[in-house]
Amino acid sequence: MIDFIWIIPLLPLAGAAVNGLLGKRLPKAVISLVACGTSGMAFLIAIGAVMDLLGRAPDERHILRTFYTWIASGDFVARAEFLLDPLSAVMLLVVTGVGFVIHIYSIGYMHAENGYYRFFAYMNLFLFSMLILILSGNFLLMFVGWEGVGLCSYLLIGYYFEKRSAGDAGKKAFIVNRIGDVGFVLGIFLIFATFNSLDFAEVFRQIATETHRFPVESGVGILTAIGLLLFVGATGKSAQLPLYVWLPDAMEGPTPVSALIHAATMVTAGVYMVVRCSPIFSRAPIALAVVAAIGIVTALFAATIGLVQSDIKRVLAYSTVSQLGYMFAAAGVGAFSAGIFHLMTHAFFKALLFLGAGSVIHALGGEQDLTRMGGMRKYIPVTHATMFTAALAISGIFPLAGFFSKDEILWSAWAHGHPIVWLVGLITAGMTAFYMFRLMFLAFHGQERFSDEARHHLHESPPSMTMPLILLAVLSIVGGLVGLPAWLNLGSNRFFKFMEPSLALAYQPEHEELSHGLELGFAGISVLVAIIGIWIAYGIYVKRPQSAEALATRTKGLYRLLLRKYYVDELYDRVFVNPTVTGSRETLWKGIDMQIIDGTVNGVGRAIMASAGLLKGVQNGHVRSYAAWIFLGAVAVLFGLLMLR
Amino acid sequence: MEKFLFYLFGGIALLAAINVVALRRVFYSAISLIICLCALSGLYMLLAAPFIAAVQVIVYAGAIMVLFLFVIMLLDPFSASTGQDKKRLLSYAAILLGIVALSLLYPILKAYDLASAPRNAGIVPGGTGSVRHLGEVLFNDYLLPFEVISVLILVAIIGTVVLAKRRA
Amino acid sequence: MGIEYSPLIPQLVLVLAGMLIMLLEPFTAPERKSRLGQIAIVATAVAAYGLKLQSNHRPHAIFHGMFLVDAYTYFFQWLFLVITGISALLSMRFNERESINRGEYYALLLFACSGMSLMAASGDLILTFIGIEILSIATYILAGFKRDDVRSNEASLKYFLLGSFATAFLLYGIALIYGSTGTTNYLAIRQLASLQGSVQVTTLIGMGLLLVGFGFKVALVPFHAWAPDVYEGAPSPVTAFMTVGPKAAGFAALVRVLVQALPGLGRDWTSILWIVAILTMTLGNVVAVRQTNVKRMLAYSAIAHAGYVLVGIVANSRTGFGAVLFYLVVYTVMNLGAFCIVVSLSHKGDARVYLDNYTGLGRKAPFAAAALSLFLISLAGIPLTGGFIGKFYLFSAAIQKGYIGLAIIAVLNSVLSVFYYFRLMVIMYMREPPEGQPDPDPISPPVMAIVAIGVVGILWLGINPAMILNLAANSTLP
Amino acid sequence: MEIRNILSLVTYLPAAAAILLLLVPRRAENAIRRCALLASLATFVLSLYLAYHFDAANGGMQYVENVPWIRTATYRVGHHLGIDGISLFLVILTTFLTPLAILSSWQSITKRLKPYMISLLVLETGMIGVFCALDLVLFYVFWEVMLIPMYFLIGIWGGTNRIYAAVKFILYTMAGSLLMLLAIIYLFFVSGGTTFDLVEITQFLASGSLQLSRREEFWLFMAFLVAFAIKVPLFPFHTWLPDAHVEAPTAGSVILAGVLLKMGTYGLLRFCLPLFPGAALAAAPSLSILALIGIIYGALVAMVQPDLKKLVAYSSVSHMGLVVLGIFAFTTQGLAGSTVQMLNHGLSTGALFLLVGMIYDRRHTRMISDFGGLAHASPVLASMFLVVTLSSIGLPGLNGFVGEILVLAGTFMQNRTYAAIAALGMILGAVYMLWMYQRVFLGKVTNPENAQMKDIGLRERLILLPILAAMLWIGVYSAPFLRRMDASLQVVQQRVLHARGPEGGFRVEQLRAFPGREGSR
Amino acid sequence: MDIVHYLILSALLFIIGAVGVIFKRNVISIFLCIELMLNAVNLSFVAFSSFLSQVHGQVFVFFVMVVAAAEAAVGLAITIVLQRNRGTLSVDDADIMKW
Repeated sequence: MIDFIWIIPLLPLAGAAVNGLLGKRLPKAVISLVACGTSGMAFLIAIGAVMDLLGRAPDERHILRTFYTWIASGDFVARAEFLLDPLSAVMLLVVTGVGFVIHIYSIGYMHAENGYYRFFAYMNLFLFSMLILILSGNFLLMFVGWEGVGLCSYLLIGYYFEKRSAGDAGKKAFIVNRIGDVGFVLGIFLIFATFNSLDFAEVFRQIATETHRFPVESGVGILTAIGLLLFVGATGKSAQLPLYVWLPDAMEGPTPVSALIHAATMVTAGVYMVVRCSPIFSRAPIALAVVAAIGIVTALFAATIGLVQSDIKRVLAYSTVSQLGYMFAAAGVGAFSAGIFHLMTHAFFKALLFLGAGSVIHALGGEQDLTRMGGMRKYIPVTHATMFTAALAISGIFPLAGFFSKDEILWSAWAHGHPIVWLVGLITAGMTAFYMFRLMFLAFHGQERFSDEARHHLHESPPSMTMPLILLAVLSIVGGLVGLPAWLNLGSNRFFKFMEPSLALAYQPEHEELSHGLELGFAGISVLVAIIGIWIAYGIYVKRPQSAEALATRTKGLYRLLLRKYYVDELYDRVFVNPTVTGSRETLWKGIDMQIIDGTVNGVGRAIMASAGLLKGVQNGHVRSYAAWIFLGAVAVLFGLLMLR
Repeated sequence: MEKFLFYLFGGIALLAAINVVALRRVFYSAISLIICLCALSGLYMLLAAPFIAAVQVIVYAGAIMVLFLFVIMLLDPFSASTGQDKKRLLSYAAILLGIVALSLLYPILKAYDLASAPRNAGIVPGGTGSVRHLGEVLFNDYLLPFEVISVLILVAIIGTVVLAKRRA
Repeated sequence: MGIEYSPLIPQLVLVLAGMLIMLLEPFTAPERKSRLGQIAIVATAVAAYGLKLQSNHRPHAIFHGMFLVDAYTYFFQWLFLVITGISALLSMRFNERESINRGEYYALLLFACSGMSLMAASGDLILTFIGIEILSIATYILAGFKRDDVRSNEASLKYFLLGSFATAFLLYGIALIYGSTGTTNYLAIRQLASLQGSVQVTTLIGMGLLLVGFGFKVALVPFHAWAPDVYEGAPSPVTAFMTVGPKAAGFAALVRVLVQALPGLGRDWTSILWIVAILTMTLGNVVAVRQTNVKRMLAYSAIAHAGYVLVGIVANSRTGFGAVLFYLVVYTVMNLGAFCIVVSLSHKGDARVYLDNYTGLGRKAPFAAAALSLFLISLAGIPLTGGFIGKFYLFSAAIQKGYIGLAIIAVLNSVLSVFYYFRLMVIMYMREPPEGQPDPDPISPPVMAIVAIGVVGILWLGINPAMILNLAANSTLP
Repeated sequence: MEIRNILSLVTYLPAAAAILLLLVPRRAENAIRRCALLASLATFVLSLYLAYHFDAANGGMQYVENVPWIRTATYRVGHHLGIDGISLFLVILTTFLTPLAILSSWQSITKRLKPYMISLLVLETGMIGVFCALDLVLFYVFWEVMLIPMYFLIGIWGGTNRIYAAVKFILYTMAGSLLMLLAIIYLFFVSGGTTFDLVEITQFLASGSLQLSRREEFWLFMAFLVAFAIKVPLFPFHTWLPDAHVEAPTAGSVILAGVLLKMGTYGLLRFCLPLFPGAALAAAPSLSILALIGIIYGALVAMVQPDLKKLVAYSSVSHMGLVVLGIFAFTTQGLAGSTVQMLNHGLSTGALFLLVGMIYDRRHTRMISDFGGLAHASPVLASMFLVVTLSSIGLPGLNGFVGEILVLAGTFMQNRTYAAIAALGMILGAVYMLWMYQRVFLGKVTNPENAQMKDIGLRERLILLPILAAMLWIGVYSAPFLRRMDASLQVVQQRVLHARGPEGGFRVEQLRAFPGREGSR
Repeated sequence: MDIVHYLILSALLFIIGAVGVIFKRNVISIFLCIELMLNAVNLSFVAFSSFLSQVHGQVFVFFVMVVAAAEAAVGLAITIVLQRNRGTLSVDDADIMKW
């Protein structure tokens, strides 16, 4: 099966091609079949390939398949090659699996849309790009996928292109991503300059074997520089500070898109990349510290904003930013596996949350404002139940998936000597529980605040939508079980074990072994914090609904600050966007280009014209002055002859 | 004596030349020029070129200048240039230029060294004025120009006829 | 007597034909005067045949060193005969239209041609002077040939007054040279100058005054002022003749004087002509930019081209003089070609020679517009036309001798010239013609044929120039 | 099958067809169109022969034809044609774009069709000639001759302000190229006055039998440079470009952007570097900075353009700046990237102009503010436009990326700051292109005229599809292209690197050795 | 007497003539000035001829005279046409064509 991994990305590509080129003339059923069929097939083959991988000895779980040489210029060689190892295997399953599920969901969700074929073509194209990203065996090919998913994100965010905000959001996503990509590209160049190669295998081999060239750096060395540049790319793609701004806006896209791209898969690419480059990062403590710091700060920062948002999808978006922050924090403290683990569980429950939110929105006929919901529990029970599971999972309630992965991160932070990361993470966890349940309560409990019109067609979603919900709910419940922590004494952590070959080349610093009891205690604390968060939400939004407003008025300044998202968008507009546009128009174009440069050019022309006018005047038509010119000329010639001699 | 005659004829020529320019009426200018030409003829005598001196009086002053006078009389006798000279500046410039030109030429001509001027062909030991010598040179060395200049005269005749002939 | 007359056969043919025309003139009915023009054309052809008969003589002088028979003379005589023939051809219909079709016109053209030939062939300052005078007086009259037309008359007057003025300078120059060398024969002057070692200052001054005279003839700045006015006012075919014939003759005589008589003063005249070249090119081109009358624009362009030719003279090398010869051929073809069309398109009274009259010509007279464009492109010096090869040759001569600055100024001038040449093309092709503009008259077949030959010629000179290049190079003075 | 004189055939076939067209009566418009298309297609097919039989391992000239042209006592000008890996694809690009340009004018050109087609075909000959000529004078001849048809294309079939644009175009380019002519002549004399042959002169220089003083070399380099910099156009010589582009008819813009601009960078590679490597080395820092300014400046100014064509024009300034940057990095990747980027820019900008032309044909405006929501009425147009946009901003998988990444990598090897600044161009490129795309195609239909806009038809699809296919090909599988360029570029690179020792004012040794090996700078 | 005197006199006459050409407005006056210039040159020719003991210089004077006569004839014809067409003899009035 492993020899067929090239088919995995090609299937969705074929789907995209069929739907994109012919979709306009195809019936919807065929379109759905093509789209879901290709992604489903890809999932199946992926399972087969991973099974194959599992069938091999751990140290042979590194399979590289080269197809052809894509770019070759001197040593700058990039081949079309796929790498399957545990890390990409996990990603492969998540991407194809969740992707497939969301495709199914979309059949129902998008059934009324005009650009049905277009949607599925983009979705398939996205899967293709994402698969290229995760399967790539070298940096440049990875970058292909990296930008490809950005493109699909752009296309899908702007799916409702007649909406101005959608167009804006898509563009913003692409551009902000591009900023990160520049960092990534420069990182790639620095890698090439340093290792003379672009292949993961070769680069990591050099790092691991030539220790004299690449020691663990105490200061800012070449690896740190590479790491930081790559991380810039990651902040863009994975919506970390300061480049997170595009993700909340990206919610303009259809909800399945938010679930697939902006929750489960694409945004995690940054994490994947950092983990993939663990040999580099692990030897660059400063880079790692930056990763951790940015991650955890982003986690807290986004969580605070999430506390007060009223758009259901935006809450989830900030939540995603926040959870991604966790993942980076994990990587930053050296717990690469934990990061990937959280990535996986997060994919399940966050996709579920989004799809659930989609179901809610669908039920209300497009309403996204939490303040216009309430009491929906009885109308859409399946959605409620599954979302509730997911909310518990993300809050980190034992024994749901989120608990295991988040706890692993927090514990690693403490264990690897980063108590501040742990503390902030803990606070954030509390906030997470709060805003998730705030969302749940506002949507499903309390008064029914939606309009009569909305009530009119309030209905539970079709099975094509609820089935994926249920499936994901199951995964959210059991997904954590592949990585049981040591203190449960239920056998070793299989997930980590599985991941080990991929991280083998990373530098493993020695850590003090801490007791399982302590770990258990910490787990208890985090669950407690989550419960407190839920309890507060319950207190405010269920027990005394009016208190929310009171609280808001009491902390007016802070509330507004959070509501307006710390004014970051405004700041960016004012500092970067507006001066650039105005400066370009007024100074560069109208000033330098039109006046100075073109002015000079035309000025030469005008000067010639003017001097022509002047010299024409000499030709005044009078014989006598002509004679004078001749006489003058004669004198001048004589004078010149005498002088020049 | 020679010196005196030089200065006499030279002075007359110079004065007449200035008059040509200075006098306002064309007729007087023409008369001045005739005087000037005659004075030059005198100088040619001094320079031992009697034949040229004679031709100068007969042909130049006698024929060409008379033609001028005819035309002057024909067109507008005694006509003075009417009105103000709108290009007065030009006149001053001309005078200035003249002075500059003179100051350029003067030292050079002054430095003209006769001794260094080569005398190769056609040296006539016993003076240059005789018609015989003149004729010999003209019809030997300068035969071609002599023939060719007839074409020039032909052209001038044709031209004059073409231009000045009354319309048929 | 060993006087050799055969090299003078073309001259004799021309002069005798001129006389024949004058003899026949009274007996020719007014509407049949073009016959006289045909006689003139035949005369040039016969003269050319006579030229061909005695072409393979080694270089020598006849008439006591007055008349030099060499490849240079031969080359220019060919050129002048062609110019004269075409001018006569071009004139016939024009003269009929303007009611100035008279035998004298053609006779004068032939005499002018003989004058030009003398200028090129002359080995003595006196003969050169007489040649110039024959040419000048003939052209004074030709310029004023439309005697009822104030413009023509004014052109004639200006040309005559200034021409005589300049002639006086030339003559004074001859006098001074004679005074300091004792001779007017080129070869003798040269021998003496080299014998003497240091040249008398009066020779230098004499040369300077010669330059004034020749400079006037070929319209170098600042002796150019007559040119635009005279070119504008003269009957168009005469203008066509004047922009190429006397100019080429002036250069022919100038080069001969400089190379054969005054090579010892090479440093002096190059340094003066260097400046004059720059002034001439620049002024010609700059002022041409603002012209609205095509004839006048071509007049300024002619001034500019004199400047380019001067570049080759300044180089003062075999390459340079070869380039001058070649360029004069090219220039003749393209300028005469352009004038053929301008003349053919003009209306009675030399009307419709303004830029505006050319609006939309590309549609109304596609062949004329295309041919004119080609000539303009050539004048601008764009490759695949003779103009390019000519300029290339000239500039490379300058560069070979290290006159980089001059070459740079020359090319910048070329850029400038593109502006006004191409503006005419803009007007012909890129502007829509206004309503109700009369269509141009069809071009007469013989002129059409000449233009076609010109088109082919200019392309031939641009694409396969080797033959004429070699001819020019072999015809240069030693 | 071997075709003799294949290069002459490819070069002169269009011109021959143009002469034949002269004989076709003016009224037979369809015949004229078909003839022109057929001729250009035939040329294209012939040019494929060049690629097919090209020997990638050979860095020298191939398909060489060398016959004397002008032979006089003083001058020897040869009709010397030949192509190497650098020119091969540019020739093909030319022959590829010309039929498309002809096809694009199928209906939009109604007046004076015959001269139009003749101009296009003559132009094609000129362009191919420029890329094939190996004799300096011959090169110059093609270089100039090509200006005339372009001048007419802009001036006759252009927009409202066409005359100004045409005149500006021709004066600007002439000013530069005439100085080059002087340099060519100088080079001729300084190399012994025997040959104008590029190959021979390069050999003289390489073998040391001809040595230029540093001053000479510098000024000669500058003279060539100015000609090429104007053509590229390198900041600040770019202001003719927006005018020319805006006013030119679609086909004119396509050819102008697609091929003509490449002549500048091609000239740098073909002449400036091999002939004057020392001066090139010395000038590299300043030129790189100009190129950088061009990249950023072009992008920023493009961003705020109200006119679609102007926007694309300024984007060309930005993209071509990248090409120059790559060339003057003198690294393998930089040179290869630049060469590829020339093709890419030809394809993507050519396609952009075609698309803008299609929109213009329908709406008779190019003002971005007049549009909005075009994707509703013309989804196919919108999606094709999107693909081209993406190619232009260097999305991986499309052609633009390959060139861009190689140039940046090559520059990075040479100077990291330059590369970092140039990489900003990637961002800005996305900004202005996507913003433009959004304003034109996305959003609601605000202008009712846009609602009825017809989508593109079969002919237009046929024009665009080959370009899109080529874009995809280069994007996905660029190795065949790179492989054919490699040897020739190496020749150029070696010439530069061995030109002068460390005293050259430019750190040559830094280029020779791989920077990473000795540890970081 | 020294030749230099003759030469300087000749130069003086020449310059006076040249200045006169610019100075005078009447066409015929201008002719007269040009004639004056030619005569000045003649003086030089004769002086050189005499002091160099050569006849050549005097031969030139003949030619110059012929030329002067021819010019005078043509010039006066042109003047007559001018007078006929315009009724003026002032060169300042002949300025239709300029710039």
